[in-house]
Amino acid sequence: MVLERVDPELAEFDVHTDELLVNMGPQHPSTHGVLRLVLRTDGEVVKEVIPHIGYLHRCAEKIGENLAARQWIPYTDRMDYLAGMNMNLGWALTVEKLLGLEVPERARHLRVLIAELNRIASHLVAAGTYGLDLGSFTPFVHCFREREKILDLFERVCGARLTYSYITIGGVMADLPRGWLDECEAFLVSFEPVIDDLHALLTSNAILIHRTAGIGVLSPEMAVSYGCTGPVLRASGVNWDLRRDGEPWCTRTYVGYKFEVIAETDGRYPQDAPYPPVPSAVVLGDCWHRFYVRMLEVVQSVKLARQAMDYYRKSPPGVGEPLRLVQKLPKGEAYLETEAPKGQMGFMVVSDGTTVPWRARARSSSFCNLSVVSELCRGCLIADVPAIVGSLDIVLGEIDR
Amino acid sequence: MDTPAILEKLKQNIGSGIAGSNLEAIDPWVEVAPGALPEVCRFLRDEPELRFNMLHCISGVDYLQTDPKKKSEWEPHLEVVYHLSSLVHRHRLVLKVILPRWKDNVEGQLPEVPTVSDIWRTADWHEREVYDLSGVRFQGHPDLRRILCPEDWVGHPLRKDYQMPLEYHGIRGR
Amino acid sequence: MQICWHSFFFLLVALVACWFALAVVVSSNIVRMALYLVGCLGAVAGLFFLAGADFLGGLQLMIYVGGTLVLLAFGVMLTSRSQFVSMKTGAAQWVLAVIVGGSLLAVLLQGAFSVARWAPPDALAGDRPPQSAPTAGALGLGLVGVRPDKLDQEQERLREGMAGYLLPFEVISVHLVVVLVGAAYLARARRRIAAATRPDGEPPGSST
Amino acid sequence: MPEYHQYPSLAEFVSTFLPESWGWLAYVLAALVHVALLLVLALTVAAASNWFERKVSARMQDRLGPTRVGGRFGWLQSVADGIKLLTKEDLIPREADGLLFRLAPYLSFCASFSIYLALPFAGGAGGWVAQRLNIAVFFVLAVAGLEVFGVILAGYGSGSKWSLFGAMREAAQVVSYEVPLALAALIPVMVAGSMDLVRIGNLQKDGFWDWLIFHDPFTFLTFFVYLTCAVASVNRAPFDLPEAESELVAGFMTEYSGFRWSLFFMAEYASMFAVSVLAAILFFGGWNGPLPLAEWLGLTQSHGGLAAYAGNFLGMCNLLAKSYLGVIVMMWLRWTLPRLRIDQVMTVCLKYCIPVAAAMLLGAMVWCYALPGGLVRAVRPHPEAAARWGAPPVDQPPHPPAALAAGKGGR
Repeated sequence: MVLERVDPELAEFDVHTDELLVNMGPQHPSTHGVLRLVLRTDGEVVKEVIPHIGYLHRCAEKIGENLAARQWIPYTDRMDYLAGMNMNLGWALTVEKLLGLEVPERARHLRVLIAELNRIASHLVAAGTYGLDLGSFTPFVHCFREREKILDLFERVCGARLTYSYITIGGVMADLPRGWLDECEAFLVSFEPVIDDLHALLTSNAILIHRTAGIGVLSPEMAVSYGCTGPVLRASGVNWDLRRDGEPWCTRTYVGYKFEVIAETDGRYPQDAPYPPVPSAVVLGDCWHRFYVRMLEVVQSVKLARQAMDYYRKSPPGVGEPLRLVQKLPKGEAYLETEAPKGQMGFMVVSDGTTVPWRARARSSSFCNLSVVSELCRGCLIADVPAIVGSLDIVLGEIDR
Repeated sequence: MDTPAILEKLKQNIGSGIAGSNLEAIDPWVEVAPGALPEVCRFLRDEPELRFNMLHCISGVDYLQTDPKKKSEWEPHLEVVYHLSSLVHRHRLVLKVILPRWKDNVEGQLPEVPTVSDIWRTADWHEREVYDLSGVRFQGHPDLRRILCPEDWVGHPLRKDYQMPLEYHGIRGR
Repeated sequence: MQICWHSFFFLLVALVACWFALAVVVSSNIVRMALYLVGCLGAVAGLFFLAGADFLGGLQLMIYVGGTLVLLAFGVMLTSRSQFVSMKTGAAQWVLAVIVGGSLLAVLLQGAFSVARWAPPDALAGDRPPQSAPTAGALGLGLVGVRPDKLDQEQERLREGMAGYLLPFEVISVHLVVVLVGAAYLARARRRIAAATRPDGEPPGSST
Repeated sequence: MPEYHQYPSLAEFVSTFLPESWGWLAYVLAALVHVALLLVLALTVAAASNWFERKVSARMQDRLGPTRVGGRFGWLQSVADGIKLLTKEDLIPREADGLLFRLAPYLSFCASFSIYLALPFAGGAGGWVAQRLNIAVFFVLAVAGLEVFGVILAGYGSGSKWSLFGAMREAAQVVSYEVPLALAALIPVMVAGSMDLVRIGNLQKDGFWDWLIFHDPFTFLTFFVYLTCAVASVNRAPFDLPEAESELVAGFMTEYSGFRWSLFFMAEYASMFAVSVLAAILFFGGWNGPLPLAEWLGLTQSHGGLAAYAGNFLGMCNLLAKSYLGVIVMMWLRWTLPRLRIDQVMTVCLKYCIPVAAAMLLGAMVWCYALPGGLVRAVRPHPEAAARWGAPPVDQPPHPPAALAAGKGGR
């Protein structure tokens, strides 16, 4: 048999190990929550990934049609349970947009302070579990120790550690307790060195760079086309942050605050001076960038929290009183997206003039971020799947609603 | 570019597609005929001045007043709402497609809307969710199956006249 | 009654090796066969240790049991889909196997028992010079270049550097490795004519 | 050369108490004593490492670790774990292959335990070693390769897809890391001129400057190659693919629980300690301390009886301290570094470890030819040591094969 020069595409290797259908989840340690990934693998190479969601579906939107607008707040902070405050803020702003309700100055600054602290907590969970996905346990413990401090602060503010229902329509439930601001200041001061430790442990770690550089590369066009938002979109180089470029109703909360949007412009990130530079092996839009964007956003959030505390001290007293349950909503509909830690969390409220909204719709950021996973994981190795899913930082409560 | 200007531009290029609009609403929206939806969307995305490159969300809203005591301002219909925005020009637009609750009013026949999943990839999952929860069939969708409810679930929960099933695989419903 | 413990342990280990070898033949589960093979070769390594050849015993453990059988277990596990795992051998094959096996066993036994006196090795080596002792020592030394059978060579210079066989031996083994790798690669690349260009309608992929 | 005070070996000592014809019983008893001592050592190392790993990881994660079980420092934590593991029900999955599933842990533990037979724990007359082998290093490397069988059979025996994946990765990794490990272990053997660990240990008996790691820059680098390959062949730290929780749940150990799981656990710690002892002897002068304290205190062999015994005991403490330092380094690596992917593990082995080890071998060879005395000797030639390094090996192991000796003598 004469084997003439054959075009490599045609020459098919006959050593095909039979393709294995492997189930990763829904009770798998590395899928964040009840996500089931069916992997079609050929040996170690993943041919195709089919995500199955819906294991945590409670149909919160149907319940929204039978409750007064303010009574749905507790349902919103169970969607992204790692950033409850940002969810409450999203729904509160949407209904205020429908009502055209103004919020007093002190409440606005308080909202920025609490939302940014919750963003730090959510990014800490993302960084910690990402270290866990790649095998190093120690950063996970350091991240959760810092997050505990933030949860203690929240517990003193609203009594809850995870599901707060603190930010409501018309302002916030209650003002800060005495001495809270000094404790918050003390936390921020003690938090800076921990960021450097995390960078030392994870970002500049050669093995982590090898495990994440060039893996799961998401091009800007694909990111926009799949509707990815937040750190996932910014890591692909799209300079878009709703706190600066959003609707007036969303940017109104952040008027007067100076901060940087973390997106790579020609090879450098804004204000990344003290932190490790971008290594050469990484490609724009890969897992490493998504991780690094979150680490820099935490620094911006610390700056924002400090500015919010100063504004709060200077603002007149009075944090506004929550909407009365019997207040009728004007007929019409309003849709608003706010910058949640995981991406843009959109809420739509349609009302027919009664106190109960006709339709309450929640658009989840992780829902769109997760839809990219089958595109990113095609042809990677099995060990890369948790790395990619971890870098997208998804929460199943938010996806399944 | 605000919504009236966008509406003007749309009317010039695809006059037939636009079936109405409401510019006074909090989020001004434009109503599009179901048949012309893909053409309008492709124009909105590819037109240089418009460049609506991000589809934020597709939602299904069911307008049917089930409570006899209350009078209903709307005659029963189904709306599919598209929220678009352009990251380039930073403007927003809301498209609406008004559909009868059942296809030519036959109980159980889901209304039809052409898919836009080939224009924006995010529509793929959003349309599956609207099909799953609100009961709208999207023609040309690559893989239209339920996304949140179990595959063999009966009925579409977000419809106003939805009745929770008595039992599901032995689990008591009502 | 003085028990010669040396031969006792030798017989014990030999029996273990034989039992494992038999188990390999009799067992039907292919993975258990691999396990019994490990036991058999391990017992042979034990024999080498008993015979005082530590290096050879270590060699056997490292090369055969640690290397070859790991790859064998690899191969067995990768290909053993459920229907291949347990193989039944028909009655006819048993009869044939017994005949062939039995005749080979007879020849080996005859060869083994023709040795004059079966005694412990050190008693044998003490009193006679190496070249007349029927051991493989001379051959081994020859391999390395020391020729005990040519000790009476006149020239001093020649006796030192006899041509050993070690270098050619190594060259051949490296050559063998290269050939095997090449064969493995060639066997994998199989020409597949695209469906469109098959004039006589033969299904693609059948031409090997 | 200090003459070795010839002690009767344990077997001869025991046989003096037995009637003449019962000589064989002495050997059996001596063997039992050796195995018992080594088993005690292996199990206490496993128990101590279990407790110590919790404490080390706790300290690195800013927490306390066990503090309540048995006193303030949680001493009895490993005993508590042992009891829990013994009482826990070890079940066998339905589609598992009974024989393989039960046999795998024992196979794995025996392979990693039998390394201890050839490891000497003190120098002196014949060395404190269970079985002094002339080919000790070779025997250790051969037996270390057998541990992979336990894992392969466990992976296949458990019958589940995940454990098969784990077993595949483990086997591929350990088999491919044996090559650079052997190469790295070959270099000190070549420099010392013998595979007999007791001889290698005794060669390094002056101060730390006489250790093989400082013998020349090549052996210095070889130690780090050896450390990498040892960590990989023991499946620890960045190379612990098989039980990569994030992907394969628990690799081949997924279906195991109770006593069988603890056997795998002990096998891992036993082989970790064994590899560290080997590293200590090959590179860090085994039982000789940084400063020749035994020499100064007069506890060497030539001073006879009790002093020699005390010297040996001090040597053993030295060796245990050094090897436990190696175990600590492995623990330290585990709690800081993330895990490598399977293809990166293979690349490190084939593209980095093997070429570097080969280069070190070449370098060390050239170095020994050029400067036989070693780095320090090259700078400050010390007559007595140069003689020792250059001279042919003096004290032969007890029973050289007579045939070969006679033949060589004839020339």
